[in-house]
Amino acid sequence: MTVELHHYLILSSILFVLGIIGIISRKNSIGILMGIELVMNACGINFVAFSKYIASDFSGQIFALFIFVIAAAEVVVALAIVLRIYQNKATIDIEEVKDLKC
Amino acid sequence: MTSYDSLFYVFAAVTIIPAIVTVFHPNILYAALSLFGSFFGVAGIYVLLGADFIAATQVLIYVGGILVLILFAVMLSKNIYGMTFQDEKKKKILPTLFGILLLGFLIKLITTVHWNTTLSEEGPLPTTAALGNLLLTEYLLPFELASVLLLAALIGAIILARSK
Amino acid sequence: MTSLPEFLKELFESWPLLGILPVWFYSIVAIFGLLFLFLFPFAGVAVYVERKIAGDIQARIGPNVVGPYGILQWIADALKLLLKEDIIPTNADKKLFILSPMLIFISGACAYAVIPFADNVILANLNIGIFYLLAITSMVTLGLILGGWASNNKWSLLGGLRAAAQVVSYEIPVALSILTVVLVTGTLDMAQIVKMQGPFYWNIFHNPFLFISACIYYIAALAEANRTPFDIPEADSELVSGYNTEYSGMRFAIFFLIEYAECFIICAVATTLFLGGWHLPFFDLSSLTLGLRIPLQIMVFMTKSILLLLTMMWIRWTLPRYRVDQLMKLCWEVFVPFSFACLIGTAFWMVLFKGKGIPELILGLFVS
Amino acid sequence: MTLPNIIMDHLLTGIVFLPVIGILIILLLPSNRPSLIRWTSAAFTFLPLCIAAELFLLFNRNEAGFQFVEKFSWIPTFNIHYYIGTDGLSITMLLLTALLSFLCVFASWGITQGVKGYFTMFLLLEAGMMGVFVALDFFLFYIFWELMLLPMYFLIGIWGGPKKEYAAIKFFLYTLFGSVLMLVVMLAFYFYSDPHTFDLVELARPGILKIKDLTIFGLPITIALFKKILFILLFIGFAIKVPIFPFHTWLPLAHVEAPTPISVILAGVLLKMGAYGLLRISFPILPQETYWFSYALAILGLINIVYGAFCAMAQITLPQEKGGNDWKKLIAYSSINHMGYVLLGMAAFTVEGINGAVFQMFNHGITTGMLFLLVGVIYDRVHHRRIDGFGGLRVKAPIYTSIVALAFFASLGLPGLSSFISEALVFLGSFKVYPSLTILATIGILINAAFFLWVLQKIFLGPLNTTYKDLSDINFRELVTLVPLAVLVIFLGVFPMPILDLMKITLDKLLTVIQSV
Amino acid sequence: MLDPFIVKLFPTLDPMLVIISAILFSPLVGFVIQFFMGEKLFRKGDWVSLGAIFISWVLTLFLFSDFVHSQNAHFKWVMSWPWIALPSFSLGMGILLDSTTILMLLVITTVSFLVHLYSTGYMQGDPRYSRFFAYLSFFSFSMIGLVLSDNLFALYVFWELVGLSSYLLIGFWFEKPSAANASKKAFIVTRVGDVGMFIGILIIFFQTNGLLKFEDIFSFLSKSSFNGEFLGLSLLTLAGLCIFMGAVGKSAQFPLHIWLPDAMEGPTPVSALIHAATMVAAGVYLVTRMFPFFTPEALTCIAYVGAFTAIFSATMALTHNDIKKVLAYSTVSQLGYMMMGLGVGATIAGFFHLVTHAAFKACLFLCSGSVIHALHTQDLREMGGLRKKMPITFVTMLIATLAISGVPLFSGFVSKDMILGGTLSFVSNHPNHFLIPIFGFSAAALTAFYMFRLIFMTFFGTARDSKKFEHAHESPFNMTLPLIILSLSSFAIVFTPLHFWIEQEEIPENIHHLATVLSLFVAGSGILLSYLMYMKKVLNPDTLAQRFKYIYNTLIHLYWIDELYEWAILNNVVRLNNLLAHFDNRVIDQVMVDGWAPVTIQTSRGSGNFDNRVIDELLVDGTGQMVGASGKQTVKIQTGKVQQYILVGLGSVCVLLILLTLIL
Repeated sequence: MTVELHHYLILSSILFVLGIIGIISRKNSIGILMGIELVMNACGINFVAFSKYIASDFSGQIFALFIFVIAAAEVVVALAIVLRIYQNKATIDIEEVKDLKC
Repeated sequence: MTSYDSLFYVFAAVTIIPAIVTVFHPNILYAALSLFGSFFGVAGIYVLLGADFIAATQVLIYVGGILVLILFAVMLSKNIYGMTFQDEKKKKILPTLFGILLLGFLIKLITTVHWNTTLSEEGPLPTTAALGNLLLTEYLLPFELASVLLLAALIGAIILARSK
Repeated sequence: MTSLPEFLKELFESWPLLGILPVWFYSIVAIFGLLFLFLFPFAGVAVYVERKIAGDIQARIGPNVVGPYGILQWIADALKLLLKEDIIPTNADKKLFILSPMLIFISGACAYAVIPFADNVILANLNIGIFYLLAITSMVTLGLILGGWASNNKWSLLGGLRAAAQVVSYEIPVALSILTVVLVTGTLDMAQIVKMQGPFYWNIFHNPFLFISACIYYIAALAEANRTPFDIPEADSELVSGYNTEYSGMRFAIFFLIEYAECFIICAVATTLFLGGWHLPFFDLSSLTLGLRIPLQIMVFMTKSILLLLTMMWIRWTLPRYRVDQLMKLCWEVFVPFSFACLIGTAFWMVLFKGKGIPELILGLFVS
Repeated sequence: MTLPNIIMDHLLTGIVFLPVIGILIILLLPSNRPSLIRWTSAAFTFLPLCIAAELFLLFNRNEAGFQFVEKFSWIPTFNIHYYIGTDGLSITMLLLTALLSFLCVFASWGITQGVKGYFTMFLLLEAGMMGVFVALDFFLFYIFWELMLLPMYFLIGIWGGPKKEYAAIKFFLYTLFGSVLMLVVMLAFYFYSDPHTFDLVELARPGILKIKDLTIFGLPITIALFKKILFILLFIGFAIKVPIFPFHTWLPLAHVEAPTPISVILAGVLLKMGAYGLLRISFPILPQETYWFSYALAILGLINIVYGAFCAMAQITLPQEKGGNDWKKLIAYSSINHMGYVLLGMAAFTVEGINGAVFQMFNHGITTGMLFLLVGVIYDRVHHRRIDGFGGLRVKAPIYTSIVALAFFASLGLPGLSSFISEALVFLGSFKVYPSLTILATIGILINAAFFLWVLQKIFLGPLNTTYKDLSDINFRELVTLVPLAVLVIFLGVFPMPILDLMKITLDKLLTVIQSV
Repeated sequence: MLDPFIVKLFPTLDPMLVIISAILFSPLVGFVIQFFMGEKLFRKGDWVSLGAIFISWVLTLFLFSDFVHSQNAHFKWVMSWPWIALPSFSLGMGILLDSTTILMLLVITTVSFLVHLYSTGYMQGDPRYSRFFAYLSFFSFSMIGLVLSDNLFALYVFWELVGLSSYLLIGFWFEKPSAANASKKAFIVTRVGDVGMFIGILIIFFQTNGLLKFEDIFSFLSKSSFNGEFLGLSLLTLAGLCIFMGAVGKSAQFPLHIWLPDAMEGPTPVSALIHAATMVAAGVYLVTRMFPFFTPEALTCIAYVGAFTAIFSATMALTHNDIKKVLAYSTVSQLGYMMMGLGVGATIAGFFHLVTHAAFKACLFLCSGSVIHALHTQDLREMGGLRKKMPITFVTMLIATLAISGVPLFSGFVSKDMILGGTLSFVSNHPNHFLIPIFGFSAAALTAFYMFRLIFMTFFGTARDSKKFEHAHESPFNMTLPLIILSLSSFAIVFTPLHFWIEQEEIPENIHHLATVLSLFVAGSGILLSYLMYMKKVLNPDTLAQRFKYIYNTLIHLYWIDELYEWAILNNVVRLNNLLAHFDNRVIDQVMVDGWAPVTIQTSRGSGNFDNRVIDELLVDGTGQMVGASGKQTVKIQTGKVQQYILVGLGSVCVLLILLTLIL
């Protein structure tokens, strides 16, 4: 069974679903963040795989690069927020942070 | 099963197994560490897909940057001198069920769709220069936007994280 | 342009028996050759040399008991470390405690894959060579944090975190100054970069910005490798010995080894990128025969690198240590803006002078 | 199209929008670096000055129509164009605006509160002024006209004197009232022109306004009456800006309360806009009505001359409690007097008169600019402007006194200085048509001389008031703002042709339009 | 004489033009240099101004000698350039050089040069020494320009510039409030005349359709005339009177004479140059220049004004004790003479009197300056017996006094005689104007009287203030030299080269003789009277003053003219402008403009209440409250837990997918 496009796609969807599960199930906000990273990686795999198998050019790789950029930006800001929350509330439990709930 | 295929399965395993640990391990530090394996595996997948530059970037950014940051955050946001990184027990059954359901649909979708693949049988190309050209011509605007985004994130993070 | 295994295979093509061996065999040979013939002994010798230099600078003799002039001291040390009991603290996270030196060793050793010692003498001739090097060395950070944390010792953890912060920060000026070189050469391939420089046109003299870049690279890389005066993570007056406080025996030896290996990588990269690699000015080595050429090129390369390494040691024993905030300030307020300026300046230079460097321009005056 | 071509083809756009670019840059600058902001705005007022100089050199003196025209469709639904250009009438005003704006930046050096906001507003004001002078589309004209109002309001209301809020509100409401009238006329022009247009050049074409008899509130209005109503509405709109008696009372107040450079701009440029509007819009579009109204215009001019002069003199004779004794107010009233000459010259419809009027607009900008700058100089040092609170300052500040004397003599129309030429031209022109009014107007000259010399004596001559024995003379920065104007005053007094050359053909054409009625 | 030399220097230019420009512009250059860098130059730069005026003077002398050699009284040289050129309108700037101009130039440059020279001594040590010379140069420039102008407009320009320099020089010691006041007064009063002149120019411009050149105006008049009438006067007469008004202002004729005595607040050299010799004579020059323009009515009016001024100010000079003021009134009186001469048609006589008067009056002023310099007082009552102490000053002043009094052999005699002869011949034609010669002769008598009163009180008798007398000394050479030169030129013999020019004036022989005899008689009686009163003390002036107390008071108060003006004009103007200012503040601003504010406020209050109560609270807020109430109920499903939201979202996606698969 040679490796084809759908192998990569399945791999990426597994990664994606794992990420989603992480996002939903983790109480720790950093854990949620890790889930998001997994989802992004899954996207990256998809893009590069499509780029190779369908588009036959480098556009997919470019998008993968942009995903890195976005991931980096996102993680930096998110972690800054997490640290801020931790400084203010001494916890990073996502369910403890509900000040804006009316 | 060619060596390419076997390498794929190796890297897939290297990707998926740490990812599972990441999601389900109660210790957040271990979860973060296993993310390392997952990222590395994805880098390997990229290499298999002929995207060497992307692979190196994956390692550089995810392993050298994001992962380190996450570790930092983990350590700074918990009592770092104790070994208590245990996450409180939480019901993970329902999310997992949902996830498996979703996965099932996805796999069904992937396998049923006929992918119009046109695989050029050339070896890995020198991608760097091509990517650079694309970034500065066709994707110039997104590229610039991305740099603005990064700058904004940088400043925002500094302002957020700076103690008053 | 071939890599060392392919080169070896080509070399032994016509030999009986050896000629039929596959490339991966030669790869393994090359890797192990590099590890055992170069890396391990080199660290030892470097330790000895450093101790000797320290002695000279501090007006004392240094190691002088084992062997003539204490020349065998490093072997004794190595043996001692290898034979010592391997202690893992009780409350340490054992898995991570073991994993950490491994990670560091892997990333340190992997970096050697793209060092061009001579024409064709390069383990893996990647076309993203220098980028790969950057990526792979960034993994060291992970090892440091893990080692620091896993020791379950506050000094170790602090050291690890400091190291990580420092390495992550200083990666930026390093990467930027490398980028200026890439801007000039137009390739990421290490061997290609060396080839481009030729006997005369060393990158460091290409334009004034590159000269500044070279200086920034060297200093920032010192900081990235946690060398004095930037050795905050292992500042013995504050943190005992930083992240490797709890390590002993073999694992400690690995930390030690990799530190010196990294130092050498920094110098080798500096040589490759800025100082013309294996090229000798006024003398084109590539015109020589193979047997003469390769050893000579390796010698030239090593001489340049080791001179830089000696400078490093000299710096280590003369300059005092920075404070943490000063260190960060230096990085973000001096090195990063300057390296950006150099990047932009070089870009303008490339446009204005059509990519020609100063030596080329001067030469162009005479040879029109 | 090469870069120089682009610049050369859009000189007027440049002169209008360079200050706007300056605003953007200033907004990006940190507000704790005032000198950086100041120099930036100096640069962005210097560039329009360069363009103005370029225009001055390139301007074709033998061409009556518009030059450097740029026309693009802007809001096609209503046939509105971005239509700008300059002719002999507006180029003089452009030169004046560019010069005064540049010099006023240096006069603004003393502003230390809210520097960033100040210069933002200042540059916006400059853009608005330039826009008014180049706009050839009524809609565009109106927009720039209103655009100018806003920064002025803030400049007076924030950086002004003790009664700044009152002054700013009054200025704003008063001029807004005028603008509303102008808006009505603009819409009337649009709807009664066929095809509907805001284009001032088109509107000036005879017969384009096809007005039918109509009824308003049940009253039948004939064409002629309607056009007269339009003219009067428009006239009031501009009269407020000039200002023409009895719409002038905002002026002394606003001038007195505004900070020095803003007074300069207000008197030097904004007052000209009313007269400019009359010449640009009322005269060519409604020539018959202009002619019908000309005698009233001349009488108003006479009133402005005499009344302004007397009110200015009252500043010396009236004590402070009764609203007198203010040097700056005196100059403000003298502005009313000087604008009276403009009106008188305009109303005469003779070559000398109209050329004199426009030249007087230019000269008044320069001399009044000087006067306000000079008041600012002394106000910065002693923080009051009471005329009887000085005395003998000539001893301590000889250079300052010389320049004040020059400005005063220029204002009272001493030959050899620029205002004389314009006033003489106005009188020569208007005497042909309104001899008696002109002779009455000469009272204004006398009173002018009387109060200027009186002030000069009260402030500078006589024994030194010992309160000011440590007074310092004018400094280099202030000299920089004044010397160019002083040189211009003398130069134009001796060689007026460089400016008159610019406008004579255009004004001649305008005259033929009105005289043909 | 100079022409060949100048042709060599400037081959392309008209040599005359070069000379005239040099005459005109060298003082201007001197002014500019002095003004901007005078303080820094050697000797504060007085040599710059002196040199500049010296150049003008020398060149003028060359012109003059050419003129004398030519023996052509109708010499004329013209040149003009366009200045302001508009479509169908143009103004020119030009030069007109004829005998009048040359004589004026000679007077101006000579006196100016001598005054410059004198000032180097007189103004020594003044803090604004260089500025003084700058102003002097500027004055010389504008005065030269005035006489060179070939049209009315240019003349007006320089006319005003002359006024400016007069203003600056009168107020030179501006620290004294009286000087500051005087300068302002001078400027404004002359400006009243100037405005009249400007109106005259306007009338001429309008009537001739834009002709302002003297020649053009005259040739226009020879062909046609002005049409129009105003208050019973023909427009031409009116225009002439308007132009004459300028002369009245500048030459301090009644009723605008009040500024000249006050102008004595300026430094004495200034009084000599501007307020005796040159600027005040500009009015006379103007009338001379425009002479053909004046209608007989206008000329008669001029004659009356001149005659009245002559006698009027001569009476004022009788009682005054300020040496300079006496001279000032004498100047006004003499200017009246000239006007009178011009008015009766004796143009050459009037103008010739200008020339001679310039010399001796300048000399008198400079002498008085020398006395003031020595005594530091201007009061005649503090002087006396200076004859021995200041011999040169005494002799020169005596010569000048003899000249002004009309003693034979001196220049004043000749010119005055001609004027008086002119008046007599005028009366012989128009007997009803008999008042003119009567005024003339009595003024001559009074002149002789008060001038000798001055001499006697200053130089004879005993010192009244011994302390000041002790200090007195003769002035230095650079001050006495001009005195000597000017006194020499007070001799009639100096003017013999001008014989050919003077002889244009034709006065019938018999009338001339009558005039000579009469004038000798009145001059002699005046001198005698003053000798009796102030030398021999036969008649005591104090008792006379006591007896004619009202007349004396009137004279001392100068006929209360200043007070009259202040009461009638100044106060009313002040009252008027205060009234207008009140009107402006109260009526226009507060009522008409600000009055709208209460109206607007009330309206807005009403509409605001409606807005608040009905529209805002009821309609708008009511809607808001409704929405808020419903929102309170719906908000409960928002738990604030992000993951719950995602879970719900994911769940619904799954449900959706299930449904999809079931359907498809």
